[in-house]
Amino acid sequence: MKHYINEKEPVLTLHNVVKRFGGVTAADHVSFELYGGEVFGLIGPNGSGKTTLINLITGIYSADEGNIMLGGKKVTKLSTHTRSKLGIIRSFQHPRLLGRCDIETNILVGVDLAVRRRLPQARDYQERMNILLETAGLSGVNLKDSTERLSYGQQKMLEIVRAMLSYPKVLLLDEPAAGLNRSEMNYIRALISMATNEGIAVLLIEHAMDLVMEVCNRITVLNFGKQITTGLPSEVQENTAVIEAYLGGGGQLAANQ
Amino acid sequence: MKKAFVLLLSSMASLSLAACGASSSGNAPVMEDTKTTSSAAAADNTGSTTSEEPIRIGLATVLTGERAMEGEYASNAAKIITEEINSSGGILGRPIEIVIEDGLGTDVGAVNAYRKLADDSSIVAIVGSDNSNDNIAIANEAKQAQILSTAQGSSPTLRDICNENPWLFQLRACEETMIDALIGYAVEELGYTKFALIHDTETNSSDQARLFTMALEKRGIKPLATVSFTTGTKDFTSHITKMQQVQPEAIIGACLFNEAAIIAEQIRAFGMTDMPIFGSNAWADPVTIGLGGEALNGVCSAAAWVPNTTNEKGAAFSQKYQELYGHECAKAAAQIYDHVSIICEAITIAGNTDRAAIRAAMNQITDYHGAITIYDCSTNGDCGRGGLVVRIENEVAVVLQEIYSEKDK
Amino acid sequence: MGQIMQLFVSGLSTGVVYGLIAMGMVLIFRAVGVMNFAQGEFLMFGGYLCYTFNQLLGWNIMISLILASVGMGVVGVLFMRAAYWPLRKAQARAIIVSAMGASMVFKEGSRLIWGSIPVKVDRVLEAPVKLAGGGIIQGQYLAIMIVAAILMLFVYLLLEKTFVGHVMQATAQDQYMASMVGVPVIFSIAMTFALSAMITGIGGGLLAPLFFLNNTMGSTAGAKAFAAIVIGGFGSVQGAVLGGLIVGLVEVFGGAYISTTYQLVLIYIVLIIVLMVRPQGIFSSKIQEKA
Amino acid sequence: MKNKKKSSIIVLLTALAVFALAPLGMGNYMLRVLNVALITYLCVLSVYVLLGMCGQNSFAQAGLWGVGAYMAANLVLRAGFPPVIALLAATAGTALFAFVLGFAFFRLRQYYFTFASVGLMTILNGLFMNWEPVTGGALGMQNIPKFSVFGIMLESEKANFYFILIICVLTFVVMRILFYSSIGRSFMAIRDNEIAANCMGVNSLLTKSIAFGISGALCGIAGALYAFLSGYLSYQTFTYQQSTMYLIMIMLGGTISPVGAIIGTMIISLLQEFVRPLANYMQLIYGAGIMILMVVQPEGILGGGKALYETLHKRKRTGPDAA
Repeated sequence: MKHYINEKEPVLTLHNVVKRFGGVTAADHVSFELYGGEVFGLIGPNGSGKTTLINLITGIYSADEGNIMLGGKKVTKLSTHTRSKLGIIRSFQHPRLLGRCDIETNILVGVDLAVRRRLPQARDYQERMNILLETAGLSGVNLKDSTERLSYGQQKMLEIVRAMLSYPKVLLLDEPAAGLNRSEMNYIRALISMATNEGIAVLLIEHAMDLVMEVCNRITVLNFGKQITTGLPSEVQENTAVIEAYLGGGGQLAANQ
Repeated sequence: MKKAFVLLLSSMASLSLAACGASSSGNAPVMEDTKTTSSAAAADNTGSTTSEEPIRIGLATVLTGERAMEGEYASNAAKIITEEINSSGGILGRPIEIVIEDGLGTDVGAVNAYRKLADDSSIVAIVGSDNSNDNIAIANEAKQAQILSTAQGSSPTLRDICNENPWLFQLRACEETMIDALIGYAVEELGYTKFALIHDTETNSSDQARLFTMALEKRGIKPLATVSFTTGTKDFTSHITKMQQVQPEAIIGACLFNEAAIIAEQIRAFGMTDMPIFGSNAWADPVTIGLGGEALNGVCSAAAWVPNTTNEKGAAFSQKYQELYGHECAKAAAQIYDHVSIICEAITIAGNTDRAAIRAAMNQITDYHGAITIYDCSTNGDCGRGGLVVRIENEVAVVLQEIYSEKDK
Repeated sequence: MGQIMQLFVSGLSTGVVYGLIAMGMVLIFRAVGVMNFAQGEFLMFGGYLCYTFNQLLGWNIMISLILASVGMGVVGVLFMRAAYWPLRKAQARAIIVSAMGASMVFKEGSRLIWGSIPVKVDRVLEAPVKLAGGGIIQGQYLAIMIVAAILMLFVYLLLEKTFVGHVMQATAQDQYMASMVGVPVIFSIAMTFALSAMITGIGGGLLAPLFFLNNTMGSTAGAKAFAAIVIGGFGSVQGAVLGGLIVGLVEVFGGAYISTTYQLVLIYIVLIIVLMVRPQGIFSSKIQEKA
Repeated sequence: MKNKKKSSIIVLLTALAVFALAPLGMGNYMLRVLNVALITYLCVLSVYVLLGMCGQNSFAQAGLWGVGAYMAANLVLRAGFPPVIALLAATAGTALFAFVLGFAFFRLRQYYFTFASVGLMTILNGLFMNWEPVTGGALGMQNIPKFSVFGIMLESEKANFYFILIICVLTFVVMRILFYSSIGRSFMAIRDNEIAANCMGVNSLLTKSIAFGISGALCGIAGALYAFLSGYLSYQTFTYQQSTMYLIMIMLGGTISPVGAIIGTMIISLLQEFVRPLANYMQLIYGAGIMILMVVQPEGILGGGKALYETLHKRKRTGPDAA
């Protein structure tokens, strides 16, 4: 297990972020920092506001209060596409690829973003693409095939490959392992470790607790939009409030133990 | 995969093009499809006395779409005139046949219909549609195809176009004289001086509105208010209130059938039951009277045609139409009757069916008495020499005076 | 003052007409999520049915209206079966195109049956009525207002208070869920189309003496009803009716004070402005977009 | 792979050759039908860019077509520019017009945009009909000269055919390039999922406006070509009904490729001429035909062909396994 370096400047900072939908507060003064090269776990029962938080970070929702900073730059008011051009890239719970296009086109969308980000290495994507495809277990596919030919897990993997091709600073993964089998889960592990090795800050939402406990450096637990606790995986596991929240929410944590 | 599409495409293209090529070769004396088209007109040929090959005259009208009414009248009239000519021995000893094509009511459609007729070498002349836009659209086509073509539009712009175009004849009175006569009647005989003008912005109506204004100006009068609307307007409250504000003695209307009826009804409904109305030719059309009913009583109009016309030939045609089709004959039908008759006259004068000869013969027709009026084709534009000033009484258009003027040469 | 009153009265009365057509459109939109591009043709066809009973067969106008409405119910179901149902799982634009094809069939079919010369039917109320405020309203418009009010009440009661209405509502909200809980979706959608066609068909019969009947009547009235829906908000029946009133008022006052030539243009400028400011329409609440 | 590409190019070229040789035996009438069909193809291609690639459905395309046509006519008749300049300027002008309007209209999403485009179409048609100083009012604009370049006047219908065909082929090629470009991928990303596209750095407002601008350029060039070809413009041509025809054409052809636009345009344009002998019944049959085709083939002829091909292909591939 790798350890993040505490002295570094955080890549992404959330400061007292609040989002309300009518009477429901989906994010209630959430604050945390993400450091380059670390995997930050975001867990909590269903409906606790995890995906909302990703939507807030990417700008799909705008925060009612609080600030989101990317490397010292305030991005709270910026639009989604501007934030992604600054390096905040995400995957979706259900893959959202260009369904009617071939795999190559989908990959090129990630390259396009790198080009738009004016990264010097953007156009030499071939080698990186091959490495990524291999890491994701997609090296066997025909790039001219339609994405509809891919399995659900492969589509999810392709989405992460696409994101990685744009050289993100922050990679937000929304339940990458959901619906995947054991062997596919290993590809996710490999992809995440490739990201952290490159110094990318990874935010991971996941229900598969063994994966979370294994890859995350730190974890924050959300319930009803509030952070119950933040800390090392071992600390979180022992936190009584967390266990209570999860038992209330179906006792998944206990079940996974 | 792509190959399959492209194959499909190319085979389709070649197939369809081959088919077009075949159907448009135009060398065959009788084309398969136009025969079907004209079967409606040809069906009435039973009384024909000759077994010779028919002389074919094209009729580009509008059978489908928004302006289909024109085509209904035109096809009916075409049947009557075909039957009439063929039963009296035909032209040059040959029967006539009218080939109808649908112009769809669009410029592109009008040109396509026209070209289809002009490309068929067995067609000797083409009757154009009752719409200035269509007529203008085909003006250059006529020049290119070198075939005698007639225009039913009454716009002064069209007159000028025809005068510059050797192949296009405006077999219609350009409404200048008629509108002038109507305004003369309103001002000089009835003594009105305060007018409000309401008009459609559609081609014919806006032209008519211009002519109304000109005719008033000639008598030193300016309309107190001019309001315009677009075809399809159903509520005229704002137009009528605008006109009411200037307190006119009479209202002048230039528009099409539906709108004329609606305007009349709304003017009456707003309490102006006795307001005199002077309208363009559509106001006295049987279609308008059928819709507007008693609201139209008292309307005076400069009409090219009314069913109980004082013209002898016209009255006979009108009666025949009514008997055959059960509704009153409108201008659109009478015009086709006259157009075909004049073309036949030209063919008779020419003595053969050569396109150029027929066109040359046209200029010799200087005093043709048609169902609508007298025609003078010595120049191409403004061949119809007159019309009628009518007044609607008890839902019938009654002729007040006949208008006729010599052509300026 | 009297003049403004008159404009107001006229605006409201034509507005009700647009609202009535719009109401029929909204019912279908809510049920299947696609604007019916042949709705104007329902209006025209209903008018012609009414003409057949009233003028060709010589029956009383009220009876003709009711018969025309029943006839339109059948037409609505047939239309739904032919143009919508086979495409219910296809993209919305496929449904739009098939409705456009159907619209051509309606227009040209009517022309072949009833001819292209415009006709009219009897009025329900003949004489113009003088109002207290100084305006005059044509009797027929008054009749339309009354009928529209009755129809609105009827639709409201049907949707909110009856079992059939609840079934229709449930289907409109979620076809899949409705089928899961045992609602016969085809029946429910057929009912919606029938109801919509009936309302619009009555509208056609009532409008025939005012707008006159020919096969293009539907397109002109449909264009304004469309504007009414967009302006009012196409989620709700009330929104459509109120939108219709706004269109009517914009038309009359815009004509009186801005330009009579550009009346239709003005309506569509208002439509675009409303879309820019409140895309969901004036009388609909905002739907939270799902990420 | 390479072999496949080669053969498809050969087939395309054959199709082109058929097209190019076709007019040799044709009369003026059929040539005009083909010319207008080719011009219509450019407009349908504009719908392909907007709807097929970018997922935005616009009913204003015939209006943009009109903007291009009137612009070209005004530049030639009133400002006295040579036709080439007018053609280019009308293309650029319409593109700019659409691009700028796009910024206002694409604040609206999905069918809200479609509704606004219906409004734009109505407004444009109202202007074509009534704005006399610019459009000549209802009477329209006449005597627009034929297209000429380097002193060569395209007088005959056949010369015009080849000229328009060349422009169509060029635009087709440009569309293929667009399809495989980064901007084309942005269009398709928006079509398939707008939010996901935003998350991949695609600015939807700008991208959609560009798509509208490109569609405007296509309509503008088509409008200018039409103005030079017909010599006469009136409001009767640039109507909402015309816009709906474009949608019908692309839907029948299939929205997945510009080839669909060709198929749809040719079928509908030629069908209209082939059903002519039916005279009175022509539009009825035509409407019924559109409805039936759509019901039978909701993905268009191309979509249906693709599905058929894939089924056959799959059967072939899985065949041995199953046995």
